[in-house]
Amino acid sequence: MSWTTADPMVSLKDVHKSFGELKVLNGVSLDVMKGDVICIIGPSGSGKSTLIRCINALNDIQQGSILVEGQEVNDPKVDKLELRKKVGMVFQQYNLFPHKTALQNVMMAPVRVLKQDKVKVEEVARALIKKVRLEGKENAYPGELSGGQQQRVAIARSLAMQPDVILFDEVTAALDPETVGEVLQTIKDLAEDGMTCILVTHEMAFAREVADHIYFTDRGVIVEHGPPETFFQNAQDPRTKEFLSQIL
Amino acid sequence: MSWTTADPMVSLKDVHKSFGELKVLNGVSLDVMKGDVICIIGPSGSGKSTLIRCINALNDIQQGSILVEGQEVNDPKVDKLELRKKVGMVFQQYNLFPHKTALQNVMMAPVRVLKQDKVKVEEVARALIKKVRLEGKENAYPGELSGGQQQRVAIARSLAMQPDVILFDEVTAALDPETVGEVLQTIKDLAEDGMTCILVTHEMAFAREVADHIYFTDRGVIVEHGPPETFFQNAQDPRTKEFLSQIL
Amino acid sequence: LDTIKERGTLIVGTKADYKPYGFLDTSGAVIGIEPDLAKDVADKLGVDIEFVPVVSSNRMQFLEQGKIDLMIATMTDKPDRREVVLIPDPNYYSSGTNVLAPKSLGLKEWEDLRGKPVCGIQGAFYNKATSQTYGAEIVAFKGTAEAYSALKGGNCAAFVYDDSAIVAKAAEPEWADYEMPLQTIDDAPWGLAVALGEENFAQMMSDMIIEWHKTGRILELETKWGVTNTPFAKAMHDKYK
Amino acid sequence: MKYETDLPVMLPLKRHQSAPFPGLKSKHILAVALIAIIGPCVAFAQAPSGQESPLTVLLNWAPLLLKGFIFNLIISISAMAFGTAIGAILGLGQISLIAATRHSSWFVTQFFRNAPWLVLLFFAMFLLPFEINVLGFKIPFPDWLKAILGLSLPVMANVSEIVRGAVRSLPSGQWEAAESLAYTRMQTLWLIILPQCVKRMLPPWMNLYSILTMATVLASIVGVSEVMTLTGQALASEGGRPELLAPFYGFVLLLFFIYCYPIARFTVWLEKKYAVIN
Amino acid sequence: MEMVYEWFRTLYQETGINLPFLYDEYDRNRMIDGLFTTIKLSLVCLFFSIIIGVIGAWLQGSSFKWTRRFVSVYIQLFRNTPPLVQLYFFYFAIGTLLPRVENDWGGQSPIFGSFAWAAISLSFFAGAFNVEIFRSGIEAVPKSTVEAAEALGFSKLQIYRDITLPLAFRVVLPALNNNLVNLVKTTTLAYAIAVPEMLYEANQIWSDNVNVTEMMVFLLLAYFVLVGILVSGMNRWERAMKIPGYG
Ligand SMILES: Nc1ncnc2c1ncn2[C@@H]1O[C@H](COP(=O)(O)OP(=O)(O)OP(=O)(O)O)[C@@H](O)[C@H]1O
Ligand SMILES: Nc1ncnc2c1ncn2[C@@H]1O[C@H](COP(=O)(O)OP(=O)(O)OP(=O)(O)O)[C@@H](O)[C@H]1O
Ligand SMILES: [Mg+2]
Ligand SMILES: [Mg+2]
Repeated sequence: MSWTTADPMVSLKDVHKSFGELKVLNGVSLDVMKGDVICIIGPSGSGKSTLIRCINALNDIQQGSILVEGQEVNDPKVDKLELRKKVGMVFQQYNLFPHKTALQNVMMAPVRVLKQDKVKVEEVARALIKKVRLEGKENAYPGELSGGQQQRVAIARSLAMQPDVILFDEVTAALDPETVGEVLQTIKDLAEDGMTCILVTHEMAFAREVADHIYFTDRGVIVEHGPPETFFQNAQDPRTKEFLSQIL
Repeated sequence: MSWTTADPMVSLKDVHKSFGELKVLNGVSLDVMKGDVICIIGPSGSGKSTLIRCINALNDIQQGSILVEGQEVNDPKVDKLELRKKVGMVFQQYNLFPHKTALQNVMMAPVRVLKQDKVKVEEVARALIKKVRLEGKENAYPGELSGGQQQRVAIARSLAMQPDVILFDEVTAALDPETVGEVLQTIKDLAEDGMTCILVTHEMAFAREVADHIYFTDRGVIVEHGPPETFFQNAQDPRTKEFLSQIL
Repeated sequence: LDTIKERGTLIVGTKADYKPYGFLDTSGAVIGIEPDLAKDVADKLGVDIEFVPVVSSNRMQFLEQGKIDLMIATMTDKPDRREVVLIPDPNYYSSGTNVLAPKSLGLKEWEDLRGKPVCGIQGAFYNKATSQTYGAEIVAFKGTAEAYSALKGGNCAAFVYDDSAIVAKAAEPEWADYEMPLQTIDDAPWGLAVALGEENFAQMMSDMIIEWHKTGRILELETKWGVTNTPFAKAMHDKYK
Repeated sequence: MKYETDLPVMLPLKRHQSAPFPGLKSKHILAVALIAIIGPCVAFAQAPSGQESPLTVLLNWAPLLLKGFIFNLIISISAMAFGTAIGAILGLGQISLIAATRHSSWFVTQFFRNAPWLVLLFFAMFLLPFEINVLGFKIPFPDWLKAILGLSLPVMANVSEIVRGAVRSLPSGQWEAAESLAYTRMQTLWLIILPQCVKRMLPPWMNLYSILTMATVLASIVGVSEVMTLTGQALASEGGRPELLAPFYGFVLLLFFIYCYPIARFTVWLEKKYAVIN
Repeated sequence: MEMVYEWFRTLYQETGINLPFLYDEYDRNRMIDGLFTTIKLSLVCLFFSIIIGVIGAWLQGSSFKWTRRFVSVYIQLFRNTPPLVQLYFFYFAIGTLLPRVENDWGGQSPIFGSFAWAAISLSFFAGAFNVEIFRSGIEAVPKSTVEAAEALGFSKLQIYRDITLPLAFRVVLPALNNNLVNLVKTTTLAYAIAVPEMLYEANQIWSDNVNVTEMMVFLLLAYFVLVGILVSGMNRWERAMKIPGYG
């Protein structure tokens, strides 16, 4: 039973996860097809970050299954490195390597992890930096870049690994309002290029514009989901309604 | 030529001050009469703090004169301690003494510096703490108080020296929005009691309400000044206009 | 001398790390040949005795300072020292410089030491001679314990030291594989000393030393502390007999 | 304008607050003591028959060595007291307003901080007179006193730096607030600054004490009768038997460990405690 | 050069200030050897103590309880006992327990001489401090930065080598430099086991020439300069290692 592009790229089935006593995910199921852009929204502490981290095996799960390209993530035997080559991740706090320039940040993983040729990687990296509109900042250190610029370098760094799917965890939450736009634009470009994206975000307008499907989580379960139009206009569940009324 | 209460309490004439190469004050003149409340506003780096620190002789000046109750501040022969007994100061960062309780913070200077009787000072100090609405917090250490509470202790500490004029340097800038109000109320009470106050602030609404006169500084000069109504409604100088348009 | 009698105690400076001439017992008391000699002096004077451990670098200053009344501390009698302290004649003991070396090394002459590491004691006057004249590489330690360990540990080929101590050492069973193979050099007498100006005391000590030689006290003590009788002690005994 | 960063890595080093010595308890000290006893046992195996076992020999000497160790402690406490007193003055000199005082205090501090302890000890040993004349009285300068002086030199320099560092570490707002309340400089220093510094100075000061205690054995090199000297003399008295070295030096190590380890634990505890409050 | 030597000889004759290592060739060679030994010993110890620090910090972060314990015991033992006694213990006690090798003068000598033992002992001593220093640096590296590397597929070792260590290193540089300066000062202890370093040679010279005062002053100055050079070098290094945009 090998995976084909017709199967879901990422598929969660009845995922349970707790930190000690605290149950964070209580049976989450969702499917993401190739090229899909899905947004996960929900109140703080509802388990969004945990969900997304589980997909990248940064957290393990207690029950259920997570398949990425048909492969079980939570299997202790699975090659985590192989998995992570397929799945990119961008964090809220950018987490660039402060001792490396923007270019080096982008180049490092392909060179070190994928053992690709340095010259070729550099070419690709420069192209990516251009793509996130940071020409001229190649040799700047993260400390010399604004938050929005850092976040775009982080996105380029993820892209350099040529992942099949990218996870974004509230990537604009730590940014000042002026630079949020730049980063969202970059993500939008990606989505339009057909990249499979899973986004956790609080930017409702953006979610509405870019998402193919929206999931609303609360207390570790998916309360409601649907395409943006129906979701925002016809929310059924009272919790969703309340949340939307606060946010919008 | 002795000073009378009809003369300005604080009088600056053509004050110049630079830090090395950097010119921070370029000829500032202003007069403050007894009982006046004046507010100094202006963009960051325009020299507001420096101005106010010069009045308290925390910085020296290169040119011009600063008179407090008719006495030249910048004269090396002047008794700085005598001057500082007349001039109180409250800082943005409260600067309470962390190893002393609120009450001790207030009592210390009168007892140690003015050599007043401890019992009487304690009475006054308790009254002052009550005045800044902190009854019951007498024995709390600064670390146990919120920012707003600390700032009010700092004000009480200044008042305990019975100064003739108090300088406030952005005393609410480091506070969270909820506690700003408490501190502003305290200052308003003071102003209403007839205390001479020189305030640096970014709280326009407050300045409008409490000030007798408003000064706008930019790049080390006073660009414009006037009573609040005219100042806020009829600003003439383009820089003032721009600043007000951004802030309001 | 009067002050000693008045005080009722004789304060003597001796070595504390120089077995068998002066060393510690487990209670911290100083014992050995020299302390025994000092006790004789105290007995003669009819006073108590107190020992102050000294090292080569401070022993003469202690005497000058009046911190000790008498110094019997393996000090080689040298003219320049006689300028600083009063050394009564005759000498009570003597030793020269020699080396302790493993028998397997087969040393024959001092020249054989050239280029080899040789243990020594820091501050000993023969270090420079050994290294400059015979080309040995001196590895100097603070005390004898370290030097003996270094020798046994093979860190040096030989240990250059006072011959009398070496004789005693080589006699011990665990040092059976070691020998004192060379001709003793720099043989020089030891002098005990009192402070300058203490003529009476010095006179008394002269008499005591002659007495010690005459009665064979030195030889007796050598035997008591496990040293084979040295030629100097024998010669002096014969001389004064 | 600094960009927001969650990278404490680039901020000044904060004392790490994790468990200082993870999982190290008194039972581990016992294990250490055990090793010190195994040492002699290993040595015992080599001891030629007919001699006392190294363990017995060590036990015979132990009381004397302990006495010597107490002497080490006396030296350390005296040198600490002395060095702290002078060092505090020197440290205050370093923050003096008078440029000459400040610079000379700084120079003295740096000079003695850069010099190795052992060299300073030699320096005191050989260059101080054996006695000094004060008003016709001869005050003798015994070796142990010189050792104390020699060891208090580096202590002084380090205390000076500790004082300066602690004063510097206080926010300048404290000085300014006091100044604006008309405190004199002296009052500011004694009432406001120094009381706050004591807490900050305590951990590095105790650390220094620990280092000093361990440095007292250096006095053996210059012939003071402390524990290492006595150990050497004891070994000499036992005829320089090589198999005795491990147990004897092991014993000295153990003595110091038992004394210094609790101090280190306490220091870390203090550091943590104050780190939370401030 | 000769003129300088002569000048110092004259200085001695006329003022009694005796600096034999400046005019006497034998003493000069001794002093120069001493200086080089001090430098060599310092460099060797610097190198190994850093290696020990890096490995120790890594082991202390390991998931095996016993390696962590072992490292802790090592640190506490070496931190809380006098380095001089450690030196004696290594040189005399451990040294004699190790196997011997045949040497060129036909005897049996230990595999390690006094220099080697001084290097070993002092490296372990300074290393114990370095482990703690590196450990605190590693803890200062944000977990999220490590996670980012993990998410990029870096292996554990790669993360330690490429991310954690370089960052930790910069954080701890001031503390590390401080410790290394102390280490250089501590090399004087090697004197006690007759490593012919500067203090030892100076001692030999003053024993032979009875010029303690001059030698003492010279020694103090020499160390002042040596340590001063080291400190300024370290400061320069600190500045060079600073990442643009931070601190
Ligand atoms: N490593 C952890 N150990 C223990 N509890 C954790 C851990 N990580 C997260 N949690 C808890 O799990 C719950 C869900 O956290 P999560 O970060 O997934 O929420 P979130 O939906 O991303 O919230 P936010 O919008 O604030 O980022 C929270 O209550 C959180 O405190
Ligand atoms: N001690 C100092 N040394 C050198 N430059 C200084 C010093 N204090 C202030 N400056 C400089 O003087 C200028 C004016 O500073 P000042 O603090 O008076 O501005 P401000 O109007 O109070 O600004 P803000 O609103 O940000 O507090 C700034 O450019 C500042 O960098
Ligand atoms: Mg989250
Ligand atoms: Mg300001």
